[in-house]
Amino acid sequence: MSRTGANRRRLVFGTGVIVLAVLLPLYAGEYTVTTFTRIIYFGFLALSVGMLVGQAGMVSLTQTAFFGLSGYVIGLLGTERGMPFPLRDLIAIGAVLITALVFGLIAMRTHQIVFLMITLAFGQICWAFAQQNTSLLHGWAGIRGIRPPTILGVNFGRTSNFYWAALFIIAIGIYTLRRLIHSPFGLALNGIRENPRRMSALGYPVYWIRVASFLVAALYAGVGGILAAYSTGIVTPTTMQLSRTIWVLLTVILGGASYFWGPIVGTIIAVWLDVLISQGTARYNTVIGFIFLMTVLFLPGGVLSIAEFFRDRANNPLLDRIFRLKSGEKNK
Amino acid sequence: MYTKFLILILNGLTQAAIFFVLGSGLTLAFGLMRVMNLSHGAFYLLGGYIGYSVVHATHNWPLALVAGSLSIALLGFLFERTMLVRVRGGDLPETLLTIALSMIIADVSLAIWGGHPLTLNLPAYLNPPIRILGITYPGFRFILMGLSVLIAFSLWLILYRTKLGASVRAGVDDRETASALGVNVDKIYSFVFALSALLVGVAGVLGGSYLQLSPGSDTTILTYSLVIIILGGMGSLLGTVVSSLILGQLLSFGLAYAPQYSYFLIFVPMGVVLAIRPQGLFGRQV
Amino acid sequence: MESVRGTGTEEHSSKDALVLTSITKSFGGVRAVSSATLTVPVGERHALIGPNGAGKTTLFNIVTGELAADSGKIEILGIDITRSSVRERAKLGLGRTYQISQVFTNLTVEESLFLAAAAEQTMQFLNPWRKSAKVVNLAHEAAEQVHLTSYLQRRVSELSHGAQRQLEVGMAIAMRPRLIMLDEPAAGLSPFERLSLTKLIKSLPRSVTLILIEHDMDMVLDTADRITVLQHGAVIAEGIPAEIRTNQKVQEIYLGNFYA
Amino acid sequence: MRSLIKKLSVSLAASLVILTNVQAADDQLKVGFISAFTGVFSSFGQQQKEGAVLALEEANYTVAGKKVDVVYEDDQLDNEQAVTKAKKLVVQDKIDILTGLVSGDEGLSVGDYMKDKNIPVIPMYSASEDMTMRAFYPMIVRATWTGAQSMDVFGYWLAKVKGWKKIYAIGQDYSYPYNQGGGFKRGFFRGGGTEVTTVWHPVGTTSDFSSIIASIPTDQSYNAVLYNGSGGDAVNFVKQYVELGMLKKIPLIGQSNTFEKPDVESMPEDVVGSLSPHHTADDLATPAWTKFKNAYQKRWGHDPSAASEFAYSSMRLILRAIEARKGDVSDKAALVTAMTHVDMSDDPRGPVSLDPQFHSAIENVYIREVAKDDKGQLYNKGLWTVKNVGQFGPYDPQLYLKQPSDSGSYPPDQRSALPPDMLQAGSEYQYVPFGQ
Amino acid sequence: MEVSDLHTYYGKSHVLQGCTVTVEQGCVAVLGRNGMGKTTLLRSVMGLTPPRSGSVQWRGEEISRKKPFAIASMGIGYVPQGRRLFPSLSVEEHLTLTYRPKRTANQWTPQRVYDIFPELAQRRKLSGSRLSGGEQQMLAMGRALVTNPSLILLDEPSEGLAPIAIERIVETCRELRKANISILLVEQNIHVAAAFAERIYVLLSGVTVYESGAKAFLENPDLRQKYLGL
Repeated sequence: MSRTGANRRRLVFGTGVIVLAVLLPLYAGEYTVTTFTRIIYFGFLALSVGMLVGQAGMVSLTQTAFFGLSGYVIGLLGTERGMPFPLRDLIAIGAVLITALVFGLIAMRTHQIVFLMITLAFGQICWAFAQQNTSLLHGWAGIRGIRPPTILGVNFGRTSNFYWAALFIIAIGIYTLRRLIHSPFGLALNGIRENPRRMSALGYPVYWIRVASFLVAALYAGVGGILAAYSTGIVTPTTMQLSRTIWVLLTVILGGASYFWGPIVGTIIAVWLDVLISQGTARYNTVIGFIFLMTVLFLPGGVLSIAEFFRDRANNPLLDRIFRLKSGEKNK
Repeated sequence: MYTKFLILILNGLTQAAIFFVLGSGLTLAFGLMRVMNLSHGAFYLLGGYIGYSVVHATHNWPLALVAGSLSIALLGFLFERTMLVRVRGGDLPETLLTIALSMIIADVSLAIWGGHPLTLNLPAYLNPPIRILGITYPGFRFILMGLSVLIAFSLWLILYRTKLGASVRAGVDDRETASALGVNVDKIYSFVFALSALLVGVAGVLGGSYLQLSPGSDTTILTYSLVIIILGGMGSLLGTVVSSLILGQLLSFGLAYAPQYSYFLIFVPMGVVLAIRPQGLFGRQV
Repeated sequence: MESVRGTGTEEHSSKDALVLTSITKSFGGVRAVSSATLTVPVGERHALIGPNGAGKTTLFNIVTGELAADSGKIEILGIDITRSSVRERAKLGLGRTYQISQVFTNLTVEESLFLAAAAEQTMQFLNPWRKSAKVVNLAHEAAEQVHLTSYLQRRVSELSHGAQRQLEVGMAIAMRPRLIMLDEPAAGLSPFERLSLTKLIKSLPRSVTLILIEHDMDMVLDTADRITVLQHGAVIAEGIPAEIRTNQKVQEIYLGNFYA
Repeated sequence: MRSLIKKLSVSLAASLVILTNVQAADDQLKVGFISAFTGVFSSFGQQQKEGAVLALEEANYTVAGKKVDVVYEDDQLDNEQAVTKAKKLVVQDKIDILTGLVSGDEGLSVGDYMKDKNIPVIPMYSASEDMTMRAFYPMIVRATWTGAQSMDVFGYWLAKVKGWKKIYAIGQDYSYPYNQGGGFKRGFFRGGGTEVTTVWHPVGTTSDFSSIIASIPTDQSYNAVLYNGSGGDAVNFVKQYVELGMLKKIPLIGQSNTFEKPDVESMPEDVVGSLSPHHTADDLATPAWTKFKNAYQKRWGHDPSAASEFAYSSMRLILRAIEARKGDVSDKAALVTAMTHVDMSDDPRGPVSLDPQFHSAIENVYIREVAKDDKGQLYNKGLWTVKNVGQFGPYDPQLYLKQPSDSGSYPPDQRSALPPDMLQAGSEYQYVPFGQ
Repeated sequence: MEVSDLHTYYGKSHVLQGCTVTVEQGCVAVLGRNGMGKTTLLRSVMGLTPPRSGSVQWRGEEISRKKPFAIASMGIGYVPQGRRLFPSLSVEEHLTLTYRPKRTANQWTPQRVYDIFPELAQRRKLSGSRLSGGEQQMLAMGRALVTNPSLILLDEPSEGLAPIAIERIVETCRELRKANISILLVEQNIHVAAAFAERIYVLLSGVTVYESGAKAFLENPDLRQKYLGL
């Protein structure tokens, strides 16, 4: 297979997908459009988790807290205090970044399973606060009535308009993330994933690079959270609860944590599974749990590794490596 | 004022008792296997439910305790043998497997036992109102405390006074060398995981008797368990004792003085400890 | 190897690349390094030898900052770095290799070398790394020096042990260090690979100071200007190769016949 | 990359196939049913479904020659999920009517989303009064209750008839207990009570209430402790209240759901005699209730509860309105008007009529006490009936609507802090002995 | 024991590339410089790093696919490089943990270990990690001995030890020889090897390149120079 041939095919497919995605509201039902909007905002969240897991080798369970946090800020400032469109959104992003900085400074002192635990704890702290604070965040009830803005006469409250806006934003997000991952920064992140010890011996500020990556990931989760708040119109503590966090992590694994497109593919599959299975049976949690169980056992590299498997029969060590997060493997 | 304080402290101790039973199993399994068993909460719920069914059918509470805990031990054992063993050594897949399992257990329990809150009925002889120091306090809560001390003591005996316990500790220290010296680490793993499940099954029956069981309590219980072992230091039995005592009192007094923030409060010591000493109060560096 | 990391030698005008003053380090009850004192002038090729467990690697780790000494003082190029972080030391131009390869298993050779060469660059967030032509060139130069040019696109995990050792050295070189510390670079290399490694070491410009831990005495004798012998964490002899070769004590503990 | 694209297009195509076949046929009606079938309040969701199914089965799932198709969605009592599911029902299933809804916030959230959808929303158990007051819009028809409705009657009775002055209230921290507590305070203060000390605790995360219970001052002459919560929390609270010997010191009373079946069956016998108000009582002996109870018993094997009755009654209302419209559901406004005119005088819980302005129920309130039946099961025994209570109770609607929405901090704990005109509402409740 | 044509990988790196060693009665030493795969050889035999191909025969039985604990229970004792004691076990627990009684007159019991290493007896209750280097090595050997093995794998026992401690170890090994326990020794210090080994193998880049009687090798400086660079 010649390289240019592959490239051309890739171009054709890529263009095809983009065209299909952009034209979606024109040929698909409203519910499909809504579901794809959902895929987009969860996609942001999955990209956030996926970047940390796949590129930096850090399994963070705080990301949904950032996702919820930005929604809360929008609700508090916009819906309840009437702050206008770009300002409240920028403040939401700012709040997410500041929180991520504080959490990151603490969490980045740890590694692997301890990091997982500490981020889980951070996530639970945010959730518990939202759940129990009734004076500001209305506890369990959350904040409702969040509406997308009308900009230059375009009403983003309309499903299709909002979809296009979200699609545009995630396109930028994906492009930027791709650039980032292929930049020296991204490479350094991979280096830290592979061997943090060597990276500091080479003179890299390992700690700060990890903190920076945490901020970037939080930014993605935050943007996703804003889109989600606008799309659902409501933000509640469940937005950041543990089961959501876990669902996202499983989604990333389902798609393939080590692939750039893994989180997106995983989200597409998982959201549709959710939609389809919950129609078919009341026991959809059992079915989804079972699917995840099987994925972890028999397809640890995720759905995208199927293709890899056929292309390269020899096992790809990267899958293994990222997936297993070898804890403290001794050097001898 | 004085009676209120006394009751609050007793409540804290009761909480601590159940916390210890919850945390000890999890921390043991983590210490040895590095498995963060996130189906711990679901095990709790299932153990309690099974106990409930037994009490319902036989009106025999002790039997329920045995049945609930043993069946969870068996479940844990089978899960370890058939699933966990396939992804041994990978922190993440092990954790994910337990998550998936917990989703399934919680959902299946819902299908079987429905959504009502259920309580295991205690026979009167197990829950006599006890009057001490001028207050009435449910007798079962004292039994709970006693049971938890008993469990702590037995665990200590097993771990520090038997060859089995020595194998477990050797496995925690250096599983490779232990196995090269003839310790069947796989067997030890299954044993510890089953023991951990047994303990949480006990906790489920106890919790289901003095509180209640309802869908959704699995995540609450899981969170409690995680906070207990993170605070105490993962893998440390002593740490679990200390953190259970701290959290028990904190929860008890928190509920009395700031009920709206009681649940949030239990994260505070954990956050502080994590920031200063990421391995927990009594944990070893991981 | 024209360019050398750092802004110029005049800034650090010390004539000694490394000065260790009574470094001591214990693990538990075991004293791994005891009161080791060592001076390596700029440009020297200095070898550290001694039996296994003599504390050579520990000493290396103390110099690079991965371990903190219990007491003693470390200076690189006249700057006291006893309290500096690993990274600060690297920034001063300290490059090292590891006894057990510390490589980026799932990166390619090119990426690994790029990372080594780019360490001092300011982090770029959105430019593709391949476009940093200058750094990529440095990486390629380093690859050539360690004979890995044809492996540039290969994943490190696919390399043989020998090639990974070469990459270790390559990464240290790509950093353009002023002081390079090699920890048993020849471990696990075939005789042929050893020869080419020796050649590589000899070809390093004299502006770079080199400290070497090695068991291969051929290589040590061939490359080192001076040799320090460690035993039980203490320096027991120091001198030019000829002296060491004939030193009675060294003969006994290292080459010789204390156990017959 | 290539495989990714393939997968993308396959999943896209699949979704299209799935999603194009949902357009309802002409002879079919679609009813969306959102409830909590999992999570803390799943028992209420389950009862709701049972009640609704009973009504549907009695009608054989047909009305005016059209088949009724009900799409059930589980929102796990998560308001965000509720909105997502509502969205799905509206855009994908193209429902004609939305019903279900257990909790107050769930109702408000879904109501907020449905506002501009021109689809009737029939909340079954969601009781937050704002839905039919401050957040009302004409597509909402609530033939069941508001949180304050029964509690105002209850509070007034306790103060006026029993002469109680001080109550210690512990409640779950969300909108439905706010509303129940609000109604209680208004009635209690109006009847002459002076103080309702209120403590809130978070929903579902507190399992050991003994510390909260220990904080109740036993020496400050509180007439009773009101547990203003329901579900698992209520079972826990009551059990521990009894175990700590508090019942001997201060009587326990409940809000409408505290002692509801089946939860009361898990409570210790000591609570016999505890008072609570609701729009049903387990020992109602009217022919309508008996018929319903027997049918329900037969179909589900256990007794109905208020939640199942409300669902049954709401579903019947929907069916009857469609019947009245001869199966035409295209004109939603007309359908809603038909609903408000449906005759509900034969409702199992007693005659119900709808307030034409706010589409809320005017119905009986029963004051009940927990009692033990001959099988040893606990149930709620009716004591007093107050007929024709509307959502504004005795107050002038204008005055009522001027007050802030009930919240954790409003109405105040002290009688003296309540606006005087609220204390001087015109009409009095007529307490009729139960069964007359 | 017969190890033939063993190939072992760490990930993709091919560490043992056809290693063949035979241990009959007696002591066999495997020499080689660092990084040549000596430790890997022992790990492969023990099943800790299972070989990808080749065979390990123990008393005629193939054991290369067995798990470490199974191999250990077949009478092979293992003294890992760097001792690797269990920090949370006391000296006594180390010995009782691995003690496997054998119905013979001269079986190894914890008591017998204390007899030959009296310094361990004094420190019974101490954690393994608080011993000196020499004592640690003694304990590591002791805990292998109480499994009553017929063959002991010794990985660099002299590493980091003072000469006096090395002497103790060497003496012990000589004792073992007398007690009919075979030893497969991996060493860098050829003098330790020379002290009691009967046969010598030299490992170069994962391949056994030389084999001879111990004397022949040690007395020939050219050979030493050639294979060990000494």
